[in-house]
Amino acid sequence: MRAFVGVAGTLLGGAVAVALAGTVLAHATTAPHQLRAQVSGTASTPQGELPHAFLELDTWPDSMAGEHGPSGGSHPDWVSYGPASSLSVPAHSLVTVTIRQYDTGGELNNDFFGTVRGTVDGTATVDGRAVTQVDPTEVGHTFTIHAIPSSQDPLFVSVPLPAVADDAPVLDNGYPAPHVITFSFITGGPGSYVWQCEYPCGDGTYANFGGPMSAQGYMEGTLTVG
Amino acid sequence: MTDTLTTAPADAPGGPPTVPAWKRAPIAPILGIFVVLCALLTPFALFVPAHLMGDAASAHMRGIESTVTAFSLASVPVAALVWAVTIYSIIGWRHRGSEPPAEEAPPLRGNTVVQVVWLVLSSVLCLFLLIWGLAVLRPTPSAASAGQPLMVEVTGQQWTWSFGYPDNGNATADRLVLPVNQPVQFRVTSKDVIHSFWIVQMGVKVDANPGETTLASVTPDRIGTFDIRCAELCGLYHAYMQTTVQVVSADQFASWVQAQPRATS
Amino acid sequence: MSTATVTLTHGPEELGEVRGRQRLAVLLLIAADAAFVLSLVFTYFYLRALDTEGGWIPQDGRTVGPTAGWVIAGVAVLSAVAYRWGELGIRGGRRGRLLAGSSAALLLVLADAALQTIQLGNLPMPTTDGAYASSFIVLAGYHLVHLVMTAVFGIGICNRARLGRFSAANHSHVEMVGLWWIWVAVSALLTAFTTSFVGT
Amino acid sequence: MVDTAVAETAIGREPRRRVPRLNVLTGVVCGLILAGAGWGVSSWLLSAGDYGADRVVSITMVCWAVGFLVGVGALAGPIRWLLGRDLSVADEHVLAGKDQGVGRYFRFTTDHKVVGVQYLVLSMTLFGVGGLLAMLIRTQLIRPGARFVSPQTYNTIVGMHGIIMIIGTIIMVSGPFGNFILPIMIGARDMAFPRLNALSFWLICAAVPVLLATFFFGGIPTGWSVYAPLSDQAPAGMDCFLITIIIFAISSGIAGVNITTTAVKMRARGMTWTRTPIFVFGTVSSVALGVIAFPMFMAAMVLEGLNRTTGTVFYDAAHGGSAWLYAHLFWLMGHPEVYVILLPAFAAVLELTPVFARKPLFSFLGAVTGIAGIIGLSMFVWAHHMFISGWAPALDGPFMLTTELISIPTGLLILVLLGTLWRGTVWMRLPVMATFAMLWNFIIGGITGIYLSDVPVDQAMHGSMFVTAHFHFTLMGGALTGFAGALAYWFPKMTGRMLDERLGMIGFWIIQIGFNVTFLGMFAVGLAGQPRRVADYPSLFATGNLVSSIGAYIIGSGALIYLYAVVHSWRHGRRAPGNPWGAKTLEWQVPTPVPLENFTVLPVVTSDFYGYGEGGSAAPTPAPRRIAAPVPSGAAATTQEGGTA
Repeated sequence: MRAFVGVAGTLLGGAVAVALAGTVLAHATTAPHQLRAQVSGTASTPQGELPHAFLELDTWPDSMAGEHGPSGGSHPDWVSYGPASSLSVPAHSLVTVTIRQYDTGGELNNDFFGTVRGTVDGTATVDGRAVTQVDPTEVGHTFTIHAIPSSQDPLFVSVPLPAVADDAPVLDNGYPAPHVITFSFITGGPGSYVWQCEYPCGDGTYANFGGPMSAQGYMEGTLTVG
Repeated sequence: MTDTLTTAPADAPGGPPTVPAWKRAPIAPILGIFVVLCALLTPFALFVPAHLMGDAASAHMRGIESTVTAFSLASVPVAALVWAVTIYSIIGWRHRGSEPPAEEAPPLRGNTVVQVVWLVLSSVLCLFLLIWGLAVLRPTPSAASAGQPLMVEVTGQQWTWSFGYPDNGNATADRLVLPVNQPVQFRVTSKDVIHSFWIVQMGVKVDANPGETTLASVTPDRIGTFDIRCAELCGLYHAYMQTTVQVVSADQFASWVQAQPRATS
Repeated sequence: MSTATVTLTHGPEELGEVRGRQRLAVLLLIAADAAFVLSLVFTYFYLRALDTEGGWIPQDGRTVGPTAGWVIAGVAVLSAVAYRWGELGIRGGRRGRLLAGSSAALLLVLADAALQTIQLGNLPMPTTDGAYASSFIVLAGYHLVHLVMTAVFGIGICNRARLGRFSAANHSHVEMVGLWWIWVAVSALLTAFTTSFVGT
Repeated sequence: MVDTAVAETAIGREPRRRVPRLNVLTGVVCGLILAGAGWGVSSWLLSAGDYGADRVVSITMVCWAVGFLVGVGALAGPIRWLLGRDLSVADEHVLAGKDQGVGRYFRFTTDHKVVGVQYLVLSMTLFGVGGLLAMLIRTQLIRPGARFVSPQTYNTIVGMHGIIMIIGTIIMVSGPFGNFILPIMIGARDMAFPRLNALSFWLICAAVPVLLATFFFGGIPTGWSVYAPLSDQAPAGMDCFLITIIIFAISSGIAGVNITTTAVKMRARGMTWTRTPIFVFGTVSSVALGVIAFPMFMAAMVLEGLNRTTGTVFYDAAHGGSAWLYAHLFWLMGHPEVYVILLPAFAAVLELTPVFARKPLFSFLGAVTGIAGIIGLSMFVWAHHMFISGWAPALDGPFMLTTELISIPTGLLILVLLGTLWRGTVWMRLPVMATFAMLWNFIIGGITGIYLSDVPVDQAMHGSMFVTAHFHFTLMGGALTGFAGALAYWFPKMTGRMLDERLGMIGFWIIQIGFNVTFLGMFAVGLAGQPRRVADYPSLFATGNLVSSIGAYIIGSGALIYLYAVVHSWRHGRRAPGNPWGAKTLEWQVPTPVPLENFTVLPVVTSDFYGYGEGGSAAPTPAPRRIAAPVPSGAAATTQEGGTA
């Protein structure tokens, strides 16, 4: 009997330890909130009449704006997407994303990401002008969606966001006047995807892909279609 | 292999002398277990690994699958022998109780014949493995003589693959499309850390190293969609560094590659 | 039973036995250190042979000549010789000679460390440019680490020699440090040899 | 050379002031103080620079380790040697923990038996932490698309699970049993260098908090193999990892030198090499291999640390470095290291099997040859980890050969086990269960290893879950199982109590069943093409992963039951007689608990220890034949002042 109680107690203790550690670790990195695309009306697309969803994002040269709070969280000097990194869009819809790009930039280490890919008719609109590619030496960030090929529908979208010139006028909020990039893509069935930046913007680390480039909530996040 | 074990000195009286050695315990029951295990393991070795590995999409992958099957079959008797003795020792030679058993067992301190046979057999198995491996590794003459292979540049970057077709006007794509029955040579490199370019169903795997270009070649021979995965932990989104390869007819490939964006440089 | 009992006195362990143990242990430690040094040598030659993207030599082409390395190795060898001279002295019971030899050796090691520091402080190439610079720095830097360790042992031996702790019959610590000293000299020569190969 | 052995001029001096009663608490306090000072100074001076964060973290961690060692009293001996004020005999006795009760387990105690128990508790603690992380990994992978933890956290968990288990398994046999049992087994009074012995343990204790700090400095995205240049990119957690490995490599080097010297030089009179127990061979060859292998690992880590803190470019291809260089240095250690883990555990099973089969070890020479063959070949197989790196395709064939050759000596060890069981009278006690489980698991691990040694098959399997399953079958199914057996076998001698067999059996077999379920599932998904170390996977692999996760929870339950059996028996178990198994090796001939210096009278060996059933020898008496006289006070002292005689 005593052995039984002891064993049961040990098993319980182990379960509690795993649960505690798991909860702590799971909560330590969960993104605070999800940004849902706003559906308004329908749009005619190559795939017929689909609901039209809108998503607005910003890319900041630091973390003072966006989801990390006004103090910038634990890494105020990291570049960051905002207002959230956990995105959600409806299935079987046309999703139009508008990104205000406040950051300067430089040369891509892979020209591949200088081309707009996966959007409706392969274009994006930069400050009102339709483009298919951006000068790979003047890219600020990219918005690149990809996924594990699985039973869910494939989705690959990559849009380069041109860099803001160093001498761009400064706005009231302290950031330079942004480039506004708009593009649309069509979602398939429900699924989970990830998105990230492919411009090496994690300064100071090897290949500039550390820091904000390797931490969810800054230059990458998740995209839930559903 | 089992028979050699009967040469162990049989100083303990077994059955009557008229019974041949292999019919006496423990040889006969161990042989029985051995046969049963072989009967169970052989179909497993024949079908299960190859089935799990899925349908191959290249001759190379078929070679790998038959290698796995062959090695599994070769190891069936080895595993069955070891496990037969193990199982029998649990059943046939057990002694329960809190007191140590008397020391009645034959004090075998080794048996030269058994050891030599064991060593020779394991060396022969080893040689078989080596020769088989080298034979599969040898480049197939058909691939070499099939003319100019299609060149594909594969670039790993955290955490996506990108593909370039230098022979087709520098077309670029985020997923791979290949013409069927056409030898392909991959020139694999990385922009940052080590990735590993793995086409699962074609048995192609080579690391994408920064600063180096590594080569791999294959001739896909089945139309369909197959998986490309990164096989070397490469950071945050390593799990998501996956895409597909579509093997299509030569005509479809030609029209597809025409439609792809060109490299900017 | 498989053991027989004898009335071995639970007495002092023989000096020779203890010395044998220490000797084996020091040799093993040297083997471990040699594995480390050889890893660095391997690093040097491997990167030199690969010359990835022509990045072995720094972009402005400036490198360290081999002469300084051999001078530094030479001083290390001299100090090992001086130590050995002192060690042979105590073998004959001459404590004064041990003190003189080990002090001279210690001074030479400190001088060598100074030379090595000066060399590392005045490199013609930046540390972040080229695999050559990195491989050179780590080899030379580890020689400096060796010298510091040797200096610590040397201080101990000098101090104990001063206090008269060693005799002709009992000087195993002197021998053990002597083995290490010789290895440091050998590894200095190895370093000088390795860094003599500059170009690809 | 800075050790106790001979206090050369201890004569005629007053007994000195006792060594201060430092313990683990003063160590922690001193470590924290020095770490704080290091952090303050370094962040004041360096944090603005290019590699600021890495420099500050590295310096802080080194300061902690040094402070901890100073505080725990590890440096007292060397400093007094430098000053020429050697420890007196009385000091040595205090250091050895004479008459100190439980407190000696929390001090820098030189008695090899104390160090052995310390190692045992440490390795089991590491298994606890590593196992907890394994549970989290399997929880994440229960189903595809699970977002239990973020990929970043997941990668850190995978890497930490790996390195904690690697460290835990490296020390699990040669630490506890190599320290506690081996010196008694060879008839010695202590290790060759008792202070180095304690130092090797406390170095690991200094390293463990550094390792755990990894979690708080951004983790490691690299797995335990920390491949460069991914490690160049990692957050400051990587610095903690590097410092840990450097400290651990020093510790293993010291322990290896110590154990090797003890076994080579301190065997009892008459214990020739052919009379030396096989466990001694296994342990010594393992730790001696480590002496050569770990410095290379350390070199790889030092170079990486320099990359991160000073901007050198060893692994940076853009500046003439090479990622392959890291792979070479790492695997030059990495493959011998698996034998460092495996051999002592295998040797422990070889040691206990004759005891329970009541038969001599079948082919002692074969066992020694097998161990020697594995050791010899293990230095020449590293490049099979690099078959697909594109490093040198022309060398694939030769390395395929060496790798396959290593199955021959390994097979010899299997033959030795089988031959020992052959027609024995197998006494079904808990320790010998490890023999059966190992024969099952290790065959699977070995055969799957042969697939991986084949270059074409490796093109399909490398970096997949198949590899993960394979090395768990060898390291967990083989080595950890051997550890469980060794623990059950030597538990009565180490703790003075019998291990609860009923609970032990239940726990042991639940672990084995769960283990096979887990990793057979993993073989399946590996064959189907699931990469290892992934935080998420396509739904194709859902079934296999679910099976693996269920199996993992079964292992967890079994491990907890086994743990309870150990802890409970340690406190409340039945008192053990001196020789409960009727074994013949020397450690069972001394009383339990073992007195401070093991033997009052040193034994002389006249035959080997496997003479079961030979020459009509009577059943061994459970009690030791020689009654050890109480240690006369002061008698032990004479060992320490040989030089003065």
